[in-house]
Formats: sequence, structure tokens, C-alpha cells
Amino acid sequence: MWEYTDKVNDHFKNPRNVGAVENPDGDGLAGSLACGDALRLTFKLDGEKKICEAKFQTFGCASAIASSSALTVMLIGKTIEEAEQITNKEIIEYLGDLPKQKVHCSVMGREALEAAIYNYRTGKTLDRKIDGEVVCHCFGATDKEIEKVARE
Amino acid sequence: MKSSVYVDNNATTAVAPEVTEAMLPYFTEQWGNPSSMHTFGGGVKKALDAAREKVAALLGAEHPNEIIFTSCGSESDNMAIRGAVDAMGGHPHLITTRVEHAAVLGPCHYLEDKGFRLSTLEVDEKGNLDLNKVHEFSISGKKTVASIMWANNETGVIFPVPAIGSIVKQGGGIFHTDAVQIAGKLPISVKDTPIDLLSISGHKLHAPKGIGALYARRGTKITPHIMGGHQERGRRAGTENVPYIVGLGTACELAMERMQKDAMHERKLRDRLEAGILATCKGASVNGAGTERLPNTSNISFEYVEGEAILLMLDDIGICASTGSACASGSLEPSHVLRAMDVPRSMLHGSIRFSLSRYNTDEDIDYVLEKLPPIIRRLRELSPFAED
Amino acid sequence: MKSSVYVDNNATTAVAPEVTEAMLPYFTEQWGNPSSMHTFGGGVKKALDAAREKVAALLGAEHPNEIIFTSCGSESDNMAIRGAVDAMGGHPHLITTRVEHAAVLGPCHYLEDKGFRLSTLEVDEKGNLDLNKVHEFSISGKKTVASIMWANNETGVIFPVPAIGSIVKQGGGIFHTDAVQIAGKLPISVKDTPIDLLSISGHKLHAPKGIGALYARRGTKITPHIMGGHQERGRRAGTENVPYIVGLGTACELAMERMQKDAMHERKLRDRLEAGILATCKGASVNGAGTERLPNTSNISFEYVEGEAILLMLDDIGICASTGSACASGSLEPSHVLRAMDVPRSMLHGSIRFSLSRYNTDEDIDYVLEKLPPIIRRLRELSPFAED
Ligand SMILES: Cc1ncc(COP(=O)(O)O)c(C=O)c1O
Ligand SMILES: Cc1ncc(COP(=O)(O)O)c(C=O)c1O
Ligand code: FES
Ligand code: FES
Repeated sequence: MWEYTDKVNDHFKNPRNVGAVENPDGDGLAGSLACGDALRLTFKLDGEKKICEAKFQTFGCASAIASSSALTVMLIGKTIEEAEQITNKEIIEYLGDLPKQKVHCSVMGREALEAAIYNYRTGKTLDRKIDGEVVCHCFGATDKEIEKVARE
Repeated sequence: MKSSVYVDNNATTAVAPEVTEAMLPYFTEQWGNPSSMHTFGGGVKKALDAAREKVAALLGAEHPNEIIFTSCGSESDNMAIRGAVDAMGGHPHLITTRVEHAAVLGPCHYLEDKGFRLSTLEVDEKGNLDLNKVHEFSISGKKTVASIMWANNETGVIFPVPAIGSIVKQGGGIFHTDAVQIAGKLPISVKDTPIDLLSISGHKLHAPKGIGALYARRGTKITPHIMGGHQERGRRAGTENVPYIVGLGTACELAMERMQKDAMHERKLRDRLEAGILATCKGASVNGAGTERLPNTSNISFEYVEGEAILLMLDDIGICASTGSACASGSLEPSHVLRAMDVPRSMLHGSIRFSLSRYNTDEDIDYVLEKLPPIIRRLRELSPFAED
Repeated sequence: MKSSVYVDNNATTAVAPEVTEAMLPYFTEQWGNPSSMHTFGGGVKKALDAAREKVAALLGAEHPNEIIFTSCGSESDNMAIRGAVDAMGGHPHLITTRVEHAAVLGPCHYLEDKGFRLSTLEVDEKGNLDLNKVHEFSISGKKTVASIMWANNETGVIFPVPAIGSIVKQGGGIFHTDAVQIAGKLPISVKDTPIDLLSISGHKLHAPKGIGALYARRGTKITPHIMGGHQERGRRAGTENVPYIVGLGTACELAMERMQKDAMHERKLRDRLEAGILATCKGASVNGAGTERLPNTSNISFEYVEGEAILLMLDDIGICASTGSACASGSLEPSHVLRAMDVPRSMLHGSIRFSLSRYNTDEDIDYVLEKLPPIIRRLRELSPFAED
């Protein structure tokens, strides 16, 4: 059984900002149904170019749901430039901690954010080529991504 | 730490009060070593013999001496496979299936790494084996050792073991079946079935965790897995776990007495649970439905939601269930059994196993049927794929 | 079936009341599966962790994760030897001694039959090893796996394990020691001793029969003996025997607290018993006398009389002792340990092992000293060889 922090439990059981923002400025999808897991992140900017609304939809485990929820909370009030700086490590720190085997569940959050920002800047959908060996078959995380997170 | 509704009996069962009571004197008073030459120790041997007879009776074995006590189902499986292969000598051809428990796949893959040929049979989307394939492999020319389970721990799907055994024996092979999940739930009779080796585990039938048995038909050659002392007629060394052996005997006796009643009770509750969930939860479907299944097991996939999330929410309100097998819960892989059944990806990650016992009640089912649908609804709302 | 004077504690010990009490809730209430994803089961994992720490503490292990729970001392020995040999690969040279327990000799002889080179060290008439021989074999060029016990179960003789370990490690080998009889009786610290693998068994230190542990130093490669689920960090499959693991933890904690007191108590009683027997029984001599021995064990040979006869007469008046090791009591062979020590034939068949525990009293010793001499006298009278 996983040891989850109170904060993870709270964000899993009472997820904040669930759903999709209407007429979003940025809309990004990470993961895929084929990998058995996905996260869609949408956001809207206010007049000062700060994120005033961010919402998520997740098909994933408790850690994935909690990470997504935490990410939306962290995003609100930030500029795109500030949002871009958010790392996985910060999502995990925000949640207290994640079990080592579950660290990759927060990778998706960052990826969805990247995709949403790319969409905001270009109007296009980011087509992520997954490179590296798929080590988490359930969620299509690759060893390179996990390594990257581990190094962060 | 007390659960209110425990529907995870394929993971482990409550120790029956009758079992605890039967074991207790062997901790407090009769703690002697049955191999001892004095009455105090040696006298305990009678308790072992009595327990051996009860286990033999449940399995329908001809002789109590065909029962070898082990420390768990996993040891029985390892001993059967590695012991039979070693005793056979040469390089027998191993046959198993994709849906076996890790305790069978583990030694099979180990032997494959050592150079043995291993054939792993596929199942169809309902969990059924293709008996023609069993036949094909069994007459491949080489001696075979086949290990094919009787009932699946995740789905409850029952393989036609009598037919499989006949095919394997026709080919001159040794046939082992993992009966850990069927023993005590449905009647079996090794005497009347072409089985050489059969594994059971105490904690799946209301004995404690840490005791198992291997049935080895008279004349079946098998190298001991734990070598040393002369216990179990030289087939399994180690001072006997007297209290648990007594407990397993009592559990088998109880199971035999109550089997029909328990099975009917569990089937009724299970069927109501399944019907209720299918009627109230969008995107739910029963894995292995339409196949012969154990009366107590229901494996249900929920589209677009993730099993762990469901489990944790259930746990929060005192409902204990599981995704797939408990011993794999450290792993992030989706169930190898459901993958073998080609369950679509949208359903693969959201499967929950409900497994009942004689101790479950109508109220338990009512509670699950009340609490589960809103959880599924909430999780589907979180999902980017589900539509209403 | 109640014994009045139990002096056979190297065969098995009484389960300490504290141990039974600690185990009980894990039968009646907390019977969950520690691998489960719900709090009811998963919560039990804490009890496993706590027990692991207690076992680690008794052995002086650096990390609790170096402790792997097994089903008995024999499994630990089998796992250590076969697991280390398999993980090492190639054909390591096996080193053991003539006086090991069957659970060590069993796998060693099995591997020898499979083509591995096995060197079996002799002991002298006091039961001592020749360290030069250990050295010679350890630097034989080949990689070695050495399994050499710490304390002998029949005589209590203690081998200089720290020195042996150093020699084996110098040669680059893997060193396993069977510490089943020393653990809990004398202080040991694996952290400070060049040991890679060490076996213990619960029922020799007032936990039940059917639980053991293997210490495996961090980084020691060892193939699991029971393969399958992810239990014990993938090193030993099988649903954990939670009650007994908790019991073993409690037994280790107790042993640690009481060790010095218990050892002094047992040594005092043992020395009185030995002196008394030597003074009153003709032709009696202590095997292993003059060597470092366990404080609780006394192996005494009685010239011209037969051990079984003595035992049965003792049993008749409620004294439980043994000849040699209990698990070999089905065999008619005289003790392989005493033969290795070149005990003269006239003494070889008449050896009795008295082994004490914390529960023995001065009255127990008085009773044996009162009852034994007339028995020996009577049996000598029956013997065609004995003269007065
Ligand atoms: C030295 C020694 N090693 C191993 C064992 C085996 O332990 P178990 O009976 O728990 O398998 C024993 C006792 O039987 C023993 O005395
Ligand atoms: C089908 C099957 N085989 C083997 C086992 C292993 O039994 P044990 O946990 O007693 O080792 C289990 C349960 O864990 C099982 O469900
Ligand atoms: S996203 Fe949670 S397990 Fe991979
Ligand atoms: S005469 Fe009976 S054992 Fe030797």
C-alpha cells in the first residue's frame, strides 16, 4: 500500500479545479488513452497576462489526480513565464512527497503544462513523440522522462 | 484498523474462530517437536496425522501421505514445478498459461532462463484456454511438465482441469495445478482427476497466512525444495509448523462441511452485487462473464477510471477490495491476466476485484451498491475521455 | 502430554507467553494481507516493519532490510546456499563441515550431485575446526561459497565464526553461517563480523515452529528460493506469515533484554547438571568439553549403554531429552556429529543431549540428578560389555 501524505490524500479526495476552462487560452493533453493514462490541462489569462483560471481532467491514479489538482492551484496567479518554470520537483514538494514509484505520475502534469503553453503560443497542438524505453506501461512514462525527473 | 466491509477474500480471508481455537493449545501447551523421541514431543505427531487426513479428505486424495505440508501456496507451486522438473531429469518441456499466479510464472521463467523450453498458452477474451494447444504441446515429443491453474485468482475463471489433465497425461507428462483459489470453494477430487501435483494455501480458506500443502499423487517423483531433516517423509525439511498444520486441518474440515451452503450464499451475494453495479455504473463490465467462474469472485472493469483511485475512495469508507492480485500491488503494471484477455485499454486500468466469503452479508452488498456508483460517477467526471 | 522436566530446548522451545500474546490479535482481528491496497490490510505492514527491526537488532544488522523472513531455519539454510551459488553463477567451490545440520548438508550434497565441488572440513575430537584447512580451500583459486555453522546443535560447540569469515572473505568467497542455535543465546553482531548470510529459526528462541529469517548483508546477491510475488522486496515470495513474524520480533526483543541473565542462569544449571552426572554415573563423559560451548547445552556419552533406552526410561518419568538432533530421530545411524569427533564406539550410541532454557529451574536439575544415575546403572547391568 502506498504511503501518501495528507496533502496528496486531500488533493485526491477533494480535487481542486476539475473540468475544462471555457474558451481557454491554452489547452494541452499529455499521455494518451493508449498508454492508459491522460491529463488535459486548460487555462485562461486575465488582463495582466496572469493565469486566472486553470482546470484539469485526469484519467489516472490517485497520485496523478493529486498532482494535477496541485498543479492547477500552483498555476493560478502566475504569468506564462513563471508557469513555465514549475518543475515536477516543485509539484511533489507542494504535495509533501510522493512514493518513489509514483514520482512519474507527476511527470504528466509538467507535460500537459508544456503542451498547453505551446498551444497558447502557437495555436497548435503539441505532438509529443515519446522517446526512450516505455518503462511504466500503465502510463507510458519513459525512462528518459523518469531520469529527467529524478535529476531535477 | 477494523474493516467494515471486507470483499477481498481472494487476497486473504479471516482466520475462522474455530481455527484459532484449534491452534491455541499448540502454542500454550503442546509445543513439543513431533520428531522428538519423548511422549511430550512425539505425541504431537498424532495431531499432524489427523490434520493430514482432513486435508486429504477435502482434496479427495486416496492416501493422507499424498499431502505434504508447506509454508504457503507459493512454496507449493515452486516445489511442484522445480521439484518435478528436477526429478524428471533431462530438459523437460514446460507448459503454462499467461494467466497463472506469479508463484507459477516465477519458477517457470527462472527455468526458461536456465535453458528449458517454456510454452505459455494464451487465453481468449473470456479467459478460456484453447485445449487444442494444450494437446499440441503435450505431444511435442519431449517429456512435459505442465502447470495450469484450476481457478484464476483475479477473475475466478475456472479452467477445465480434468480435460487438461487427461491431455497432459496422454502425452506422458506430469501435470501440476494451482488449486489455491478453488480449494474449499468448490468440490474437487484428485483421486478422480488426472492430476499429479496440486497446490493449496491455508489463508485462502480461513486458515492463517504461512501454511500451504502440496498434493503429490503416490509415485510422483519430486525433488524436495527444502532439503535437510526427514520431516514430511523426507519430502520437505524443517520442523513442522504444528499449530498451523492443525489449523489448516480444521479449516479444511470446516470448508468440507459448509461448502455447498457457503458457495450458494456467496453466489447469491455475488450475483446481486454484479447485477447492481452493472445497472448503476456507466461503462462497467464483468471480466470473464459468460465463463465458468468461482461463486465468490467478480472482476469488474470501469471504463475511463483508474482502479487505484476507486480503491482508495472505497477504503476511505471502509470497503476493502482490490485491483488484481495483492502481491502485485507494488507494481505499476496493469493486470497481466486482464491483458492476456485483451481487455481494451480504456477498461484495463479500472478493474476492481470483489471477492466474497462465508462471512459476507446482504448488508455488505447493500453498502457497496450504495457507495460505489457515486464514486465511479465522480471519477468519470474527472476523466478527459468519459462522456455522459 | 504435559512434560514435567523439559531439557530438550535445542530441539524446540516453549513459545513464550509474551509471544503468544503478541501474535493473537493477528489471528483474531488484524488478519489483513500486508500487500493489500486498503488500510485494513496495508496497515499490517507496520507490524512487519517493527518485527524486522527487532530481529535486526538481535543480530546486530545495520539495516532492517537485511532481514528476510522465511518459514524455518531449514528454508533459510537452503535459500542461503542454493541462492548464493545460483546468483554467483559458474561452478563455485562449496565448503562446509562434517558437523553441520542436515539443512546445510542436504543442499550441499544436492549441489555436489549436480557436479559442484564440495569440500567438507573435519573436526578434531573436541569438535574444533582446523582453520588452516579453511584457508587452504578458500584460496583454492575458484570462487567459494562456504557454509559453516556458528554453534553446533548437538554439542553446543562454538566455531570461531569471526576468524572463519575473515578467511573466507579474504579469498573473495561468500560466507554463510547457520546461527540457529546461537541466536538469542549469546550476543552476536553481524555488522561487526565478516558474514554475508546468516540463518535463524524462531522455535529455538521461544517463537513458534514455522518461522525463520535469513540475514543477507546489503549487496549480497542471492537468487530467491521461493519465487513469485513481491513480498520481502522480491527476495521471498508468499503472503507473509504476519502472526509469526510479529512473534519472532517479540521473541528477539525478549531474548535481547534477557540474554545475559538467561545465559548465566542456564550456564549455572548446566554446569551443575554436568558435574552431578559425571560424579554419579560411571563411564560418563561430556562431548565437546574443554571447547567453547553454548551455555545451555550438554552432550553426554554413557559408555556401553544405548541412547534410545536411556531416553525412553527418562520419558517414562517425565524427563524430555534427546539423542542428537530431533529431525534425525527417525534414523538408526549414530550421530554424524559424534562420529566426526571420533567418539569411541563404546560411547557413540549412548549419548544424551540435555539442553536448557530460561524456563528451567534448580528443581529440574535436582530431579534429573536424582533419576538419571539409577537408570544408567540399570542399563549398564544389562550390558554385556560394562564392568563395575
Ligand atoms: C543448527 C540448526 N540448523 C537448522 C535447523 C533447522 O531449523 P528448522 O527446524 O526451523 O527448519 C536446526 C533445528 O532443527 C538446527 O539446530
Ligand atoms: C492462484 C494463487 N496461487 C498462489 C498463491 C500464493 O499463495 P501464498 O500467498 O500462500 O504463497 C495465491 C495467493 O496469493 C493465489 O491466488
Ligand atoms: S500515473 Fe500514477 S502510476 Fe503512473
Ligand atoms: S538394535 Fe534397535 S536400533 Fe539397533
